[in-house]
Amino acid sequence: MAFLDHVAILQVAVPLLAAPLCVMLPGRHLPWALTLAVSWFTLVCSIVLLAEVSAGGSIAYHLGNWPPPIGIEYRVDAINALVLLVVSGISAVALPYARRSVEHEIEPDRHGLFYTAYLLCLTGLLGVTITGDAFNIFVFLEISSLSTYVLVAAGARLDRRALSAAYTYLVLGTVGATFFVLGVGLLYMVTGTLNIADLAERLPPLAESRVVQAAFAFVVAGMGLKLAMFPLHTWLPNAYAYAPSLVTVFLAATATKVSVYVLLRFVYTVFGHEFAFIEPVLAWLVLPLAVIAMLAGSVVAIHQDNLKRMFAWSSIAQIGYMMLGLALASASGLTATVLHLFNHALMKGALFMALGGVMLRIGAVSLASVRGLASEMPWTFAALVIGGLSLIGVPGTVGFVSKWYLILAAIEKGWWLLALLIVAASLLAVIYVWKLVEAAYLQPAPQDRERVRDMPPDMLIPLWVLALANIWFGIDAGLTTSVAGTVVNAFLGGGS
Amino acid sequence: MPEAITEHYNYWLVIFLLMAGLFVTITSGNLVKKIVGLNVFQTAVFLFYISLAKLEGGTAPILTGEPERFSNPLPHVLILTAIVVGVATTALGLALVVRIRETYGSIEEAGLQEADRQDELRAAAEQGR
Amino acid sequence: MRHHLVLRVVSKLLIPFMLLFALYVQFHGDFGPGGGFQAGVIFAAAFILYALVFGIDHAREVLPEHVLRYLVPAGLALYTLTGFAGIALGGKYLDYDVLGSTPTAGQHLGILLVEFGVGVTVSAVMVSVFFTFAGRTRDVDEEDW
Amino acid sequence: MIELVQDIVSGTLLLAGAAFVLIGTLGLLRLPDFYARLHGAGITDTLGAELMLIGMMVQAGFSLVTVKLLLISLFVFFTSPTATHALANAARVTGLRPALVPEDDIETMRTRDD
Amino acid sequence: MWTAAAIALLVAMVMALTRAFLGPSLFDRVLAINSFGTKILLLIGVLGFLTERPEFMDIALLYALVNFIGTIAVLKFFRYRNLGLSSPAAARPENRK
Amino acid sequence: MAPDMVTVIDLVLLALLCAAAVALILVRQLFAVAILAGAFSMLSAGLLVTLDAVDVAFTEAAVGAGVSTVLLLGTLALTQRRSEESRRRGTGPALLAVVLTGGALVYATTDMPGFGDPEAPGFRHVVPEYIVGSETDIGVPNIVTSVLASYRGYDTLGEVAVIFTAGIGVLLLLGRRREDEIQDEARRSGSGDEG
Repeated sequence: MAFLDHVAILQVAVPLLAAPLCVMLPGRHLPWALTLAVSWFTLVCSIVLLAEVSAGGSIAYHLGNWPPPIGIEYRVDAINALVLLVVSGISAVALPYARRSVEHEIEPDRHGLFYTAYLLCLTGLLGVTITGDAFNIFVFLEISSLSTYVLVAAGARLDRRALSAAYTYLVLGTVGATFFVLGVGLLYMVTGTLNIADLAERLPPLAESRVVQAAFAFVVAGMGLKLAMFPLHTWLPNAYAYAPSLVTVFLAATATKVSVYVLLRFVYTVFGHEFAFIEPVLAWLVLPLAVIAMLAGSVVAIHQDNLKRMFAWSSIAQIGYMMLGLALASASGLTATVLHLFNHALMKGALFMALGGVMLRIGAVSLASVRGLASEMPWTFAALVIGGLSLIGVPGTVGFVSKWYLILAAIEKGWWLLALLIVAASLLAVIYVWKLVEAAYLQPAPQDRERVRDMPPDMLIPLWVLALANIWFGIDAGLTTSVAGTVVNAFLGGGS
Repeated sequence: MPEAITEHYNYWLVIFLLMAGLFVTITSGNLVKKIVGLNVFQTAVFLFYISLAKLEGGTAPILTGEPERFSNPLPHVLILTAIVVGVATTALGLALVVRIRETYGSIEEAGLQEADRQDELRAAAEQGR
Repeated sequence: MRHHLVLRVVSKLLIPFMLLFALYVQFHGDFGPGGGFQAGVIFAAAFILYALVFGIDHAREVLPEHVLRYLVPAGLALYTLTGFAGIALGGKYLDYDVLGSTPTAGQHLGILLVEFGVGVTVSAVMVSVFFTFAGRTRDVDEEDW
Repeated sequence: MIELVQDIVSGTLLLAGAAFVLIGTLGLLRLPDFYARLHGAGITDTLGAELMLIGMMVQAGFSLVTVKLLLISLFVFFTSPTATHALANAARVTGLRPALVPEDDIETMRTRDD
Repeated sequence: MWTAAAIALLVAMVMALTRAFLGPSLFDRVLAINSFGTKILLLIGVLGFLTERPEFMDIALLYALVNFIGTIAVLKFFRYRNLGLSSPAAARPENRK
Repeated sequence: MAPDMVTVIDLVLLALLCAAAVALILVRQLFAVAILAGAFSMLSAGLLVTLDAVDVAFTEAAVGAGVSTVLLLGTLALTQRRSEESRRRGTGPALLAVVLTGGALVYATTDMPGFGDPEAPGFRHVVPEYIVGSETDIGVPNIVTSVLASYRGYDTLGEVAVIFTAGIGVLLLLGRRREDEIQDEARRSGSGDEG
């Protein structure tokens, strides 16, 4: 069997096969090793896929050999190849890091189950990203969501609030998914198809239909819940704050990105942003909400004491940036969204990894508890600072690139105020990152805390891989912008 | 107008059901009841799908040899999948409720929020030392 | 439920029929309503009834947890592997045509395997979920009642 | 001819069953307390249901459907009374008091049984 | 004929559901729901004949077999406040685990 | 005559479902909630039969009668029976969200194909191929089975994965632990609570 012919399906089917195997594995190390191997395998797959589609073409894979509208099809183009790369890449980097962190945070006899849930989450996210079928998105979204609830709840060993966070997430996530299904059902009702490409072909004549309008509303609301779009974000801060470190790293870097991707896919491929009713929705609803998210998320983040929560709120603000780019519906705006999707994964991955290390060493991640810690864990905090700078958008980091495009998009439209607001939100980020830096570098360590060592190398290396990626892709943005360019062309050029 | 009623009565009742389910999910203060509300909400969506699959004068999509008009089998398949997802969510949600009851001693949302707030305060106090 | 003679007798009578019915649903799904999922649930329901009437410890003896631990993933693994079999035999993932000598025979075999996988995982999950819920006791707080 | 007889017989059975179901459920709704309502439910579950099922069997003639109906009626015949019995038992053990029986009589019932 | 039977069943279902809602005791609710299950079973049977697809009897058969479980679970729940144990003695803390 | 009766049954069952849903809003006792959920499931199974979705009805019946109620009761046994039903918080925004949802759907109904309309796109596109293909390609009389297991077999694979996830999740959350683990946790939470 030719590997290349089947990469698209192997990408999802291999982790899916690994999940049941993982439950049967005894001990703590074997499940981890299997998960690690599978993650790297998916990374290889997504690199192959990205290489194949980066020329601008797309790969289709017909499951069960049924032609598309009849069967389910996998379709990979530049945007989902990029998201696949983000998901599998973060997973591949996070897993070497995971071993110690999970050993510290999860009961020893639950590791097999924990890694199984993790594999299922990975499968779900990859499956959502790669599929070309609207209902299949729902199924895999639920695989990833259910496993996410479990993974978040696994943090209850250290803090019981993980349970209530997981519960809230479960209720809101299920409402979101059900809205999404309802939207897909409405679309099916008027088109008779579930295939995304087929939908895109059959929808334009129906643009006036109220059913299509309602379908759009439900898809946006459903995905809005899943991606924590302001004001549907209430589940996110606690879920990220009390989940085990590995889970926070993985989720913060990937889960919301996949939902953003689905929204992009629906707004730009399925509906097409030229639909008469979509433009006002983007301009008058999504855009203001995105701006509020940007500012409010940052302001709330400033007032947080728990660092994981601080960065969780900052995630809400960052999702605001992505939604802003989406709502601007211009070439530079979309470029910014696509870039930020990639870049935010890098920064949040690095930041939460560093915090996971702090958690491992001192068992808490509050501002007060990290006082003076930078001298004891220099490498960890150096990476943390790089991530923070990237979050602010300092030139030379990835954060700068995406914000640059965003501001460009605002100026192109002549909306100077919006550009100013983007800058203002970045300045707010300076405040909370500074609070962290001040505590870690400038304040003395509390007397009663024992001195700790820096993170072990197997955790530091993944952290620094991400931190350096933040700088690398900030200086040489060629690869990401070229992919983003292809995406934007596909969305805005051929989207009619 | 009567035309519109006879054509869509089914959908309207389903919509009412959906609203009732969503209302219970959002407003109920009890965690178990919230899950039941979620179930009602999902069932309404399932019924919506099945309603759109119904064909006037059609029968269940099982071939019997004679040519017949069948209701649309595709939504049936989708909803089979969705029901399974619903059951899975319910089971997981209830398991979470049990754990919450064991750790918090309450299954009321208000009690939970109160406990979370207490946790927060205690954590803050601990840091302030 | 030691004193419920009637209940025990009727349950003993009923359970074999439920299991039979589950098998019927599992393999008759091609012709009538039903299939792997429904069969799995009915099978699990029979087990749940057994556990309810005769106590969960007895039920655990019939279907020990370490067996369940393998049954839960086995069905899913069977399903995925059926998919891979399609690739191995030169088709696409989940392509049943290549499984048999003729496409229709392949389809039949594929559907049979897949439905069986669904049935196994569903029944094992349902039973183990019930065991987990029912096997967990808590101190009975009188004021809650 | 046979069909006519079939129709008449099954129709009669069905309607009789339906009448019993109605009466029984009316009892379930209107009777004063749980123990009295048990009787109403009993009529529905056994007499009403069985008659209706037999009516259906007559209608179906000799086929797989009849076999299934026969099984259904068998199961209903066994499970419904069992469930009702178990329920009544549980109610009594839990101490649910009949509305129409004086307090003293219940006490004597208790002491005699336990 | 089928129509009359169906109407009778629907009316009976309304009454049973009312009882289930009104209670007052929990046993009333369980009783009502148990008999409600029987009515649904009969209705599905009648529907099969009404639409001339009597092979849907499988669903009725399923209800005949499975409906019982809910009631037993309720009962067990009441007597022992637990679904798993076989006797109340086992619920005492010292006998657990 | 006969189809009309089916319509009547359909309407009555739907009305009963709505009544049950309203009852669910009103009822405070958790046990009654569980019972109503059972009734709800049975009603929807009956409704699904009238809508020709026998496979779905079968599933709903099996799940509702066999598993859901038992699970719900199991949860109540482990938690508590009576809902204290705290003061309803934020009914205003909730009502707004619910009305918006309902409003969007009612708005959409005005452009929907009629109920049972054979001209609806669902019957014109893709599905005819399933109906023919089920006989010629697959040879399975139950079209739902052939779509479920073959045409859209991949969705079903996802479905099994979902149920598997739930099983794993429940085990991870509630699974029995070895004795030393429980003690370990007790020590941990004990020190955490006093701090």
